[in-house]
Amino acid sequence: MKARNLMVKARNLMVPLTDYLRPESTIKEAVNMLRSAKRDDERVGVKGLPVLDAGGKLVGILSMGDILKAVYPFYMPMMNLGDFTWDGMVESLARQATDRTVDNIMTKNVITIGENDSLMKCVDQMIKNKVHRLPVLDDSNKVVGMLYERDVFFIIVKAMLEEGKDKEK
Amino acid sequence: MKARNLMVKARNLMVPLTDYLRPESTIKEAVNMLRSAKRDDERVGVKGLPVLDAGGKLVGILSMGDILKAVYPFYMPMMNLGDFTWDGMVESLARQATDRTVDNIMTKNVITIGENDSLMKCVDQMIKNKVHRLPVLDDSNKVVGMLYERDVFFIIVKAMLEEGKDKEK
Amino acid sequence: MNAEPSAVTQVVMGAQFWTATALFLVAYALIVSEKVHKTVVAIFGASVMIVLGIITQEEAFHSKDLGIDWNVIFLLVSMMIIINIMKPTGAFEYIAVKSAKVAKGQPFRIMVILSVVTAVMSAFLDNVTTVLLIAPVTLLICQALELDVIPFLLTEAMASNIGGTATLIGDPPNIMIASKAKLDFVSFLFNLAPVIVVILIVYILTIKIIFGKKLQVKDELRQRVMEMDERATLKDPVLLKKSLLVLAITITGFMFHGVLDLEPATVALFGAGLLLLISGVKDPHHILAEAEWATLFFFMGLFIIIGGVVNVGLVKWMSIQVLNLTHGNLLGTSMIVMWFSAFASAFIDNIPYVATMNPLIIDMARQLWPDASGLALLHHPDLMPMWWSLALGACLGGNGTAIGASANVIVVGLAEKAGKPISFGKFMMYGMPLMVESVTIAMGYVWLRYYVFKF
Amino acid sequence: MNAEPSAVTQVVMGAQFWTATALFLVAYALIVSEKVHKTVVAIFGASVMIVLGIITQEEAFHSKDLGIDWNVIFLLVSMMIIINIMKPTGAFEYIAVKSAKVAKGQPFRIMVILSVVTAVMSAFLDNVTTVLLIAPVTLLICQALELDVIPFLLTEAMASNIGGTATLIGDPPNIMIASKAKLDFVSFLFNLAPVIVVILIVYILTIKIIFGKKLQVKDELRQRVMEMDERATLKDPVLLKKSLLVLAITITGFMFHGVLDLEPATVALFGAGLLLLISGVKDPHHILAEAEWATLFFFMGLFIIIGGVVNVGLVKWMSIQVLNLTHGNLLGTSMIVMWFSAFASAFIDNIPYVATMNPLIIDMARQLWPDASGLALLHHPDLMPMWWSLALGACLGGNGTAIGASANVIVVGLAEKAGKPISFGKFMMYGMPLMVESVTIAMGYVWLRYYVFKF
Repeated sequence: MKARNLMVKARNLMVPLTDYLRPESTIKEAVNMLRSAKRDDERVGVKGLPVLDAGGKLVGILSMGDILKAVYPFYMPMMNLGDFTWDGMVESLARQATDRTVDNIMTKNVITIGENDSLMKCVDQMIKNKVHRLPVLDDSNKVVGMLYERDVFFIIVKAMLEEGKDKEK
Repeated sequence: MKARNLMVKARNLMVPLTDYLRPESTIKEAVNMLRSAKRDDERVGVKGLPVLDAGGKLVGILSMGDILKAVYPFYMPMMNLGDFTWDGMVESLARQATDRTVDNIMTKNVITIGENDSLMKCVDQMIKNKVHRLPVLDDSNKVVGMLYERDVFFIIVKAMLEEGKDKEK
Repeated sequence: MNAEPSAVTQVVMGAQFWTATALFLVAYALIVSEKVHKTVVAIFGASVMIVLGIITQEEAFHSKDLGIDWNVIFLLVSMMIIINIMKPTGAFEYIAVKSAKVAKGQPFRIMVILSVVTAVMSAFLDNVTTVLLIAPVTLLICQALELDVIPFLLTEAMASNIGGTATLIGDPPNIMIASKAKLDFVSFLFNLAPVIVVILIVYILTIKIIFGKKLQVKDELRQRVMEMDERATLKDPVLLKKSLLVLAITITGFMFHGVLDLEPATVALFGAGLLLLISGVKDPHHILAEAEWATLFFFMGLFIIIGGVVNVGLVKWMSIQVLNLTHGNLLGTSMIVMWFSAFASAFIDNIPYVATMNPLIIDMARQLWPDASGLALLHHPDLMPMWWSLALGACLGGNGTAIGASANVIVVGLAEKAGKPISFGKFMMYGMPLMVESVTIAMGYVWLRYYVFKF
Repeated sequence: MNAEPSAVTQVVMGAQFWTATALFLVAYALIVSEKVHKTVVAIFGASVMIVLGIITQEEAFHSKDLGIDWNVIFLLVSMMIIINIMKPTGAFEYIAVKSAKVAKGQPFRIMVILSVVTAVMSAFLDNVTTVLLIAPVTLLICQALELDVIPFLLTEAMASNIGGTATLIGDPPNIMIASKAKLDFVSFLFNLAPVIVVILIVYILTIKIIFGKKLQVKDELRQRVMEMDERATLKDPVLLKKSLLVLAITITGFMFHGVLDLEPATVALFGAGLLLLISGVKDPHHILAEAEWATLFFFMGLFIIIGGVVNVGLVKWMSIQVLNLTHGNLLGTSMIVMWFSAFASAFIDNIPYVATMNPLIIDMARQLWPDASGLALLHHPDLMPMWWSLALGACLGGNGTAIGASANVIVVGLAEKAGKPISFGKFMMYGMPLMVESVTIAMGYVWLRYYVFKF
């Protein structure tokens, strides 16, 4: 029972924290970080990183989606305006956004998970809040890792494919 | 002007359609497909694929998130129940879901984009509908490719990083 | 004490009468058929009633007797606001998980405790709200125990309909009856709660016989339930304390509203206003928008449609027919009202049913005691058992079929989502006997209390 | 025709009077301070008024004169329902983009055409709704033209306040005045629309002077606007046709509601019900929940709070003070009402202001013509200019400051989001002179039409 539990808590599945962003970084710096961040041994680049302040406190999370939102005019979702855009609009807005800093565009309301939380709680948080990655906190609310949708997905896939072999693990 | 426009329509940025799912496939088959799908030359595996019926008509889209949702009990989001889950719940639900088919768990309301739509319209659709990939349709509503958030992200990054050099392209 | 047949002549069956009657019947038919959403039918039907001049807008919006009974609407919306603010505190998850743990994870004990909790909560909250608060946790617990969830959902829905009958605010029919008949919270408690306690006890004994033996689980699964930490869900203890305080004030207010000479809706509105104020809600729009507006507009539309048919005399004509049928025998009328209400409510929505019956009973009373008026008429000693029979019949009748009460519709929907559909027949197989059982007890009670012992 | 000072003695300033007055003042102070959301203040304040017995629940919910004016609420909610169903058709995007193209992408022409479109739409829809429909497209067009959006947003907000003044349904103060004074759609159109047309023309000439010269764009940017395909947005032509049909029926209904003897709310409710029915909405809950419930409950609460202070005589006392001040000079009173309303509305919400002024004017009329009652009192020839002065003052006054009207608050919020905040001072620099200009025209109009030419 104990051995099995080891596999299914958030801390067993997370990627330990190595890369993170600072709130005062520019978008350029953040983008470089996202592209070069190590996710695990075989892959390079992630879609989102936590933002920690100088004291190591989690203040936000920045993902590719946030960068898209940074160049997306706030009035667009108020109506159906997608048909009235022009070529080069994205690029021109992107150039205007270059000097913005991370704390300007990050998602401030971060959905997190405790390192001892169950896998289903992680799925619950991801689906309810429509996020694809969760910073994992220890008891003192320090970020110790990141839990990615992809890794939860692989656990599910494993259970599906190796149906019945579960007990041996 | 013409040359520049070539870069900024959905069809210029999309990955041409090579892999797709069938509604009658099992989850197992779908998972294998997701893991082995070619996204572009340098990488392998995607987070979502379109589902086409025998006539080639787009009937849905299946992503990792849908597979998470397939093992996520429908009653969980009705209240705050994440704290009352148990170890092994995800795996046990995953085993129960193995024999479900793609049309059972796919997202049926697919957000798409036309191949001649502007990049901003793509961003608009992605952000408004909270999706990360869009099937690209030609004039006859046939799926000709997939547009990924990551590729839009790179266009934005390019514009940000190479600010001013845009005209030469 | 027979009705005078000559009274029939008072109803003029002109063009307005037939137009209003046709509108009323078409609206009912559409609601029952579910071809068009019932709220749309009610709104459109009501507007046509006003446009055709069958009821004036002034009557529709501002007359309590003919139009929208705002006492009912504000009571409902205020309770919805309180619950919407309270929901995120985790109090309801706490109660349900705690119940399962108190039951030590034993399936039948869980079923009994959750049913009793549902019944008690339903006495103070809307039944649908209660079921939507208890059912998700029930589904989770059954998943943990690897049990069939159907018996649990069924028993909870029925317990909710039984419990809701006990108080003025427990079920919309009671709210409507109280408002029309100007009855207070304590009268409902004093006249209905005793028989509901008996019915609930018998109900639990019955489900013991039906489901008791089938429910067995392994100890390791029970462990899953016992390991749940119900305190983990209480995320916002400050808001929880404020909510409980307001809930306590509101329920105390209900207890004494008759003495304080305040309407129930005033008490509820004060509670809602107070909780909005002290909870520090920044954007009340969401709290207000989350109220069940489709249900509330259904009520509003119905009140106006019924007002129209009252105006043209259809309801009066119907009341005369009932009196002709019963020859003014009050015990007989009372029993007919109860059983007819029970079977009617088992198949049609009890809200339009009671909305129609309320003025019918008042018209009947006018025929019987033409000299009385006001409270003397509404609270005529011989009329009182009629109100209680209507309340008991209309509320308990909901248990008869899968569509008899909103709570049933909800659990049937949940069961289907859970991949275990409950067919109409299956629900009726359990619901109908249980309903007949409870209405029989209620019948005995009304007969003994009001016609034999007369206290 | 002076007021009798002896009438003062009729107001009894007892404990109830001071309690109600204190509640009223605290509620107003909290609303102005914005410390607590105005809707919460209104709901809680209203419930306290009822709990303390200053106004009974029956009066609060069911009396049109003292409590919630359901004619106003149902008119507002019905129009919201119609617009909520219509919004996804893309009709409003079509209108705004088409306007910019008709203007050939020339900035000042766009400004004028969008202002006129906003004014006309505001005459039939809520001003906030109109601004929320036009402003996003305006922001997009200014982005395309690489222009400062501020002048466009400012002129649209003000145009919306001007246009809204023209009709009964254009602005909540008019709806409230019409309902209280029992005035119909055609009277509003006949008495207010002419002067609004003049004010709008002068307004456009003024903004030509202020902004006309600054606005220049390159041809290639204009090309972006000219290449927009306004038809692309019309995604659901069937729903569009149905919506336009219902809108046409509703507006025709407003035109003839006086002749048909139907209240405006009946017309609007019929329109909403019809559109709900023919649009085939499957789940009306979302459409109903999207109505601006925070605003609607603010109205409801306010009506009850004002009912309380009317009940204790505060409003009567105030009306006597006004008459003492003006010595019963009606032209003077009318001008004072207009200018006072304009400056008051520039700084406080015109909805509570008009809610207070309506009974005040009626009380004033009672002092002046103690023998008249009903329509003879409300439509007394000497009283009529007072209603129009109140409407013109309260609606046009909104242009004075950034907080004077909800439409202003919206555009200031949008400008801030766009990274170009409009300070309170900056708004006032444009708004105050334009408001004084428009109220001056209105003053001349009322004086000439009702006191010189008297037609």
